[in-house]
Amino acid sequence: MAETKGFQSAVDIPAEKAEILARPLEERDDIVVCENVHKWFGDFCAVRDVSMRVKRGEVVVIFGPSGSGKSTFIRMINRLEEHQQGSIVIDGIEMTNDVRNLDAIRREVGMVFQQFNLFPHITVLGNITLAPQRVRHMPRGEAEALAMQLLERVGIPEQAQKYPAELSGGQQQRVAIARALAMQPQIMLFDEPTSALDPEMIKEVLDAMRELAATGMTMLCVTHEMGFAREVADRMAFFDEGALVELGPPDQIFNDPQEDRTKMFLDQIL
Amino acid sequence: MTARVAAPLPPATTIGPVGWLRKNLFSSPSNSVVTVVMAILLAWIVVNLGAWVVVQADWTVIVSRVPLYIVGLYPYEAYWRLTICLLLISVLLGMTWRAWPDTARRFSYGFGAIMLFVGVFPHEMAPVHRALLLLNLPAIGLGYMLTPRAGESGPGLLEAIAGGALSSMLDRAAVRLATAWCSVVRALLPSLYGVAFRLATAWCRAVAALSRMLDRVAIPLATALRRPARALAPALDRAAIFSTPRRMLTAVVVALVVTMILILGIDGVPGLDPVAPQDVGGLLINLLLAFFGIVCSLPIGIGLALGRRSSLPVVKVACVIFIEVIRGVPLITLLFMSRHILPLTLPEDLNVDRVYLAGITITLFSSAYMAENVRGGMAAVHPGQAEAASALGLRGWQTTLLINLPQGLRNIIPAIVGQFISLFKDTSLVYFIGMLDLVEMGRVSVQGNQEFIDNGREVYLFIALVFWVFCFSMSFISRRIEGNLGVGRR
Amino acid sequence: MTRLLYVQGVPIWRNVVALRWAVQVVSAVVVLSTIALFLLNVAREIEARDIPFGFSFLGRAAQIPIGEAVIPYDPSDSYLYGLIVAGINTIRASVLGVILATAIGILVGVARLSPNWLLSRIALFYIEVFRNIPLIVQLLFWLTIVLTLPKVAEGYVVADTVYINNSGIYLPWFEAQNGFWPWALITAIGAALAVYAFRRLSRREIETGQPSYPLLAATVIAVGLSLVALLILGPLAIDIPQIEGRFGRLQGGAQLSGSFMALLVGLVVYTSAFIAEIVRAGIQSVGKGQTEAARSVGLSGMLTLRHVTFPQALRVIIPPLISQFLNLTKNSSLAAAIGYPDLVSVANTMTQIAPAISLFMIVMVSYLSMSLLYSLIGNLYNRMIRFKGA
Amino acid sequence: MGRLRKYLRPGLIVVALALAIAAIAACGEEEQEATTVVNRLAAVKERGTLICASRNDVPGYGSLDAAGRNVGFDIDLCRAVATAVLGDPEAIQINYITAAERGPTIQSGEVDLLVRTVTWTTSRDAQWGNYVHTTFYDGQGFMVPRNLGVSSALELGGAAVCVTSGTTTELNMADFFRQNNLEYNPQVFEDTDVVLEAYQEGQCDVFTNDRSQLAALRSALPNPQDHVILPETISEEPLGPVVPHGDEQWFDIVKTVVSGLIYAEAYGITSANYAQMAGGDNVKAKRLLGTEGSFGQETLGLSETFMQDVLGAVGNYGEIYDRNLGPGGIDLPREGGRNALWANAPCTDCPKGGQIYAPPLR
Repeated sequence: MAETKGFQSAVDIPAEKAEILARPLEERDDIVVCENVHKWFGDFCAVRDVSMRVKRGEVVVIFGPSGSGKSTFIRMINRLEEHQQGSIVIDGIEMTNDVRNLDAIRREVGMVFQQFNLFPHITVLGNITLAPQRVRHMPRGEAEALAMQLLERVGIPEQAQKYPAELSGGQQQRVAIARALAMQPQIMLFDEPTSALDPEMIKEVLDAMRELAATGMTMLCVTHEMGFAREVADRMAFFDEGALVELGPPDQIFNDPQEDRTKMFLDQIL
Repeated sequence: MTARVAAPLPPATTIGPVGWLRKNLFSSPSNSVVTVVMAILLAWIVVNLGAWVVVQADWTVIVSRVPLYIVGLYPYEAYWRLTICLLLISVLLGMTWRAWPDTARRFSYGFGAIMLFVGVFPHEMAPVHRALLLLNLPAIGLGYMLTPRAGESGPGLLEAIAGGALSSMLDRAAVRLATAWCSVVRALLPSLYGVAFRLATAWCRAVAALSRMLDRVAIPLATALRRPARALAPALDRAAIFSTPRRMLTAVVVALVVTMILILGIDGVPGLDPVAPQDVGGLLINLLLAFFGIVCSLPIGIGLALGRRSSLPVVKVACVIFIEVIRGVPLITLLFMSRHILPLTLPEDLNVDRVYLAGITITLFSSAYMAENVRGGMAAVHPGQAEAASALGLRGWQTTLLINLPQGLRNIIPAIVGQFISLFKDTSLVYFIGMLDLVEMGRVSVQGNQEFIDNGREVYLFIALVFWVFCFSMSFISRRIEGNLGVGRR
Repeated sequence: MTRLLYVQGVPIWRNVVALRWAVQVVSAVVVLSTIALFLLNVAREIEARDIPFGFSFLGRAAQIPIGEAVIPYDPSDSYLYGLIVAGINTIRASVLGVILATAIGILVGVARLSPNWLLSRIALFYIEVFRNIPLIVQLLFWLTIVLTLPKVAEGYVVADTVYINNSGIYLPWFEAQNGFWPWALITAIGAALAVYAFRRLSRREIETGQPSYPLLAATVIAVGLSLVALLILGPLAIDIPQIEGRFGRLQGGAQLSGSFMALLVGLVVYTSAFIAEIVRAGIQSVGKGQTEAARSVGLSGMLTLRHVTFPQALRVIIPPLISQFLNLTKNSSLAAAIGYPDLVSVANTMTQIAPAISLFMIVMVSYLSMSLLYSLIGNLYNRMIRFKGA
Repeated sequence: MGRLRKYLRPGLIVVALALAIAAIAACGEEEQEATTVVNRLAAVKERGTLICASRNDVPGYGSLDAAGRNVGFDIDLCRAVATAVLGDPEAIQINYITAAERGPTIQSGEVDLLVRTVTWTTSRDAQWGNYVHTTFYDGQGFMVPRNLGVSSALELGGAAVCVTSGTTTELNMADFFRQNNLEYNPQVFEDTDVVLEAYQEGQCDVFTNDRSQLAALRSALPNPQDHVILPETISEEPLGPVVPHGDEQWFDIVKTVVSGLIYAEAYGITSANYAQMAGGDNVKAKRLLGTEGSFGQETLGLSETFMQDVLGAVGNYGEIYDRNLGPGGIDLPREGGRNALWANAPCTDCPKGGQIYAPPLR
């Protein structure tokens, strides 16, 4: 695939997976399989009966009013929240209470947060190399080379030796993306990555995400950047009151929403 | 619009008591082990301690000399003055209750309960003192009445003082008990069979019946009291005299001055014969020393803090030395030095009582810590404030006094309460200079009396309990203030 | 272009510089004269009332017994030496206290944050009980608890070498023999080598990603070298405590007396309650997002704690922790009440025959220098972390 | 290292201050101000209370009863002086002091009288204040559990010895063991109750204290007969009241009151019969009670009949002893010991063998 050179050069893809990625979307395997997932906080039902399958290399944008359970849903995909009913299978690994499964899944899944959550006490380079070195036991030179490569991809190699607090919000978020990619995940989760940013910084983060999508990375993004969604998403999912109300390609969602709630919400924000 | 489906109920194992147990106690195997070990440990401690307290311990040493522990050698004829001080405090408490309902209510309940207990407890006590103690309950109500409502009206006055609150409390407790138990039963239903099941439902029903019975008493009582209270409310609002913060502050200051006069007495006024400071002892002296230590150390501490921030090198160095020396040495060495050095610095014919020497030492000690608190509070004020003040044309000292200091002081209210707690604990060291505070009174009771020489443990446990009740209440208040002011988390 | 309001020049009473100087001088005079007056007054009174004062007594024989001493002491030794012995006792109690209180404080603070409700409640209970009772009461209480341990004759004996009873804990201890210094030298070299190996191997681990077990290697080097030397040189004899004499008292070994145990337990329990709160606040100050981020990049619980949570919490924890250490050291002066011969206790005994004011000045200066040491450590730490970014 | 210097500076200045004080004290001999002589009698009368330094933690000598009243032998001596000077046994204020505080307290003159089981030694007499009269002869001894089979203090080598801190007891013990080349393990506590508990629990084998206190504490133990007080007395401990230096009149007043108490016992004048004796025909009794002649009361500034008030308030020496140290108190034997009267007056030829003695009243 010609357009996969970007991030892929830093991340090796096993041959059989590259082969899968070469197929059209419909023929690829499901990398995320959620069946009837429920989650309660006390008596409050935050996510109710959500079933969703995501193909390898697919980009899904999740949107919906605040408090609709979309963040909770993607946080369940790497077990930052525990689901209470239903099943979640990531790349063939069932999410159970088994620690080994969980560790494997966490390595499969990278995440970018709204508040960046960079480690303030170590440098940008240290932030990126920490996990590869400690978890994957990657030699330092290799880890640093990888980090520099990733920083170059997100466009800020010159900031490597700085501390996170010395960077702008957009730069921090790009570091966060690089940090997540350093573990060579199969799936990337984005939890409103741009909503804590100033408008001019949003673009640089979205650009990084666009480029990442172009490499064939499986992405689940909670975002309200509808332009980005229209351009990049393969499918869009609308959440309301904890339920998955509508799931479909962007064209359908924007032009012909099946549900009234979706339409109403889109009318409000567009 | 699509009809919204009712939210599905969470699985039974994740809610109610069972869910709670699972989540909080048995969420993983290791967690379950910890729970079991801790529960066993706890049970062991409780059983042993309980057995000792109830069976083995001999509490005569406490019961036979309660007044000594509380007020020391304060003359019996003047006890009524102390009980009047207590009444004043009750009024202040009532005022606080009205102005700051959430926290002060609990204290009013607690304080009232203690007064009720002591007032009714069958031990040797003159009826007049009993009456004065019981009078504290209406006194709280009086304070409550004399203060305007803060926004929404809380429980009515009469309701509060005459049992309405009690009945509603009972009511709430019973309902809570019943629902809690019933939900346990419901959660366990599938796994309960036969006798166990019948037993559980029977118990469930019994609790519900009990709750209904309590309701039958409590609700009419509450409603009966609520009506006159509501009728009286407008009149009471008119009677509220502490209607502004300034008036409330005045009331507090007046009450404190009167308290002091009552405690120490005035020469020549009949009925107010002066009490030798030496004779003020027990818990009373701990409280007085700590309270006046804090109050008097506030201005000195502010002065020292300003001195430390000052640009005058001599003043600055002097303040730094004072603060660091005092903070760098243990209080008992300071107390010792005060016994030997302070009298030397005073005029020869001025024979200052050691109570005052201790007071001075504790105040100086506390002011060094206070200075650091104040400095910290002022440092936390945003520099923009001072810049804005300068831009308005205020001079340096005006900026400090009018802008930085007030904001800084507001920041340190929790710190001041914290310091009060530690100072209160530290006053237990005045035994070192021979004052009969609570701890020393305990030692003396044990040592000076052969029949009690084996009862040290009882005495120290009692003293620990008294200190604990005070310190814990203070830290509770402090946390509440912190929450209310939103300081402490920046 | 400038325009002066008053062309004649600045009158001295309006000159900012002059005013500032005047205030400086006046304040200097006021402060210094107050201090001088105070000192002169005290000096005159000391003179007038014949209050003994001076430091010449320090060289004379102290004559007082000191119950336990780390270095040998005899009543015929001088006051100065006696005070040094007592000072070492204070340091001994505070150093041990600081170490134990920190360890227990961290445990309780972490337990306070445990998801296990019971554990966290027990930790809360521990904190609220022990920090709200005056230390002196706690010490007296612990002493009575220590006294309820069995007597020496009926006490607990572990492996015939460790004795636990109401006189204290007796442990086997070492006695230096001939080869002690060579052995100490070899051990020191071993330790240096171990440090070197540790650094070298941890760097290797980072550089290559190969697991290199630095801690294991370092331990093996240090312990191994020391042990080999020990076997060859035989520098240490082990002194095992033994019951001797008609009173059945334990002799030899190292002793932690009953008073010392009560003091240590009291100090540790009291201070650890405060430290636990500091630790809890420190850990809570690290946002939840940090742990989530660490989890999402695949760090395990332990790794998260070590590389993300703890380094950040430490910055919040260390400054108040150091002030707790200082408090513990100062609080050890309450040993006087339970019979452990610390600095204050010994000085207090000495006042019977030596000038009290001089003695307590020495005591205060000693404590001051300890507190200066602590604030020095605190400031060094603050400097250290200031270099590392925000 | 600017920071370092900043934090060392306070320390340096403190040291400088200490040195300055030392220097001033060392060369302060040039100007000797005449100390104003305080007329203590006038001061006490004006104040209306007598301030005594005493204690509250030793049964028999000074303690608090359940009603919070100060009681004890030392307290009664204080009450006697208060009655003599002010006519009211309750016009006292007791300042509780620790053993270590006794010297500074009486030196500074902040109290009128020090009655706190204080041993009379030459250096204290020179430095602290004037010792008035020995009112109790004590000596330091050892108590051991009977089952140890110890019969002499010389067998105490290797023992753990419990002692209270801050007193001559501690020093005497050190002297004794050093003198006899005995190893021992001192266990020093501040409080008597803790010492007693340590002794009972076997933390120490021996309890050393003044013999009178040992006897008192022994009687408080569950089985007194299981403990023996060894025969050796290792020190001489004459106890008595002390007044501040610099006021001879006050010194004499206290001495006279104490003498009067002993004299009254010797002549059989008690709180029960003093009124009768005052009107009786015993000349010596009448002189003491102020109904005939004088023994110098008025020159001391006391009333003629002050001894009547004193006897009415606290009784004579023997009554005070019996109430606090004798059968009414901690039950120390008196007859045949040093604390018995020297003689039954006026019969100087029939000695009782004790050392309690008052000078003739003239």
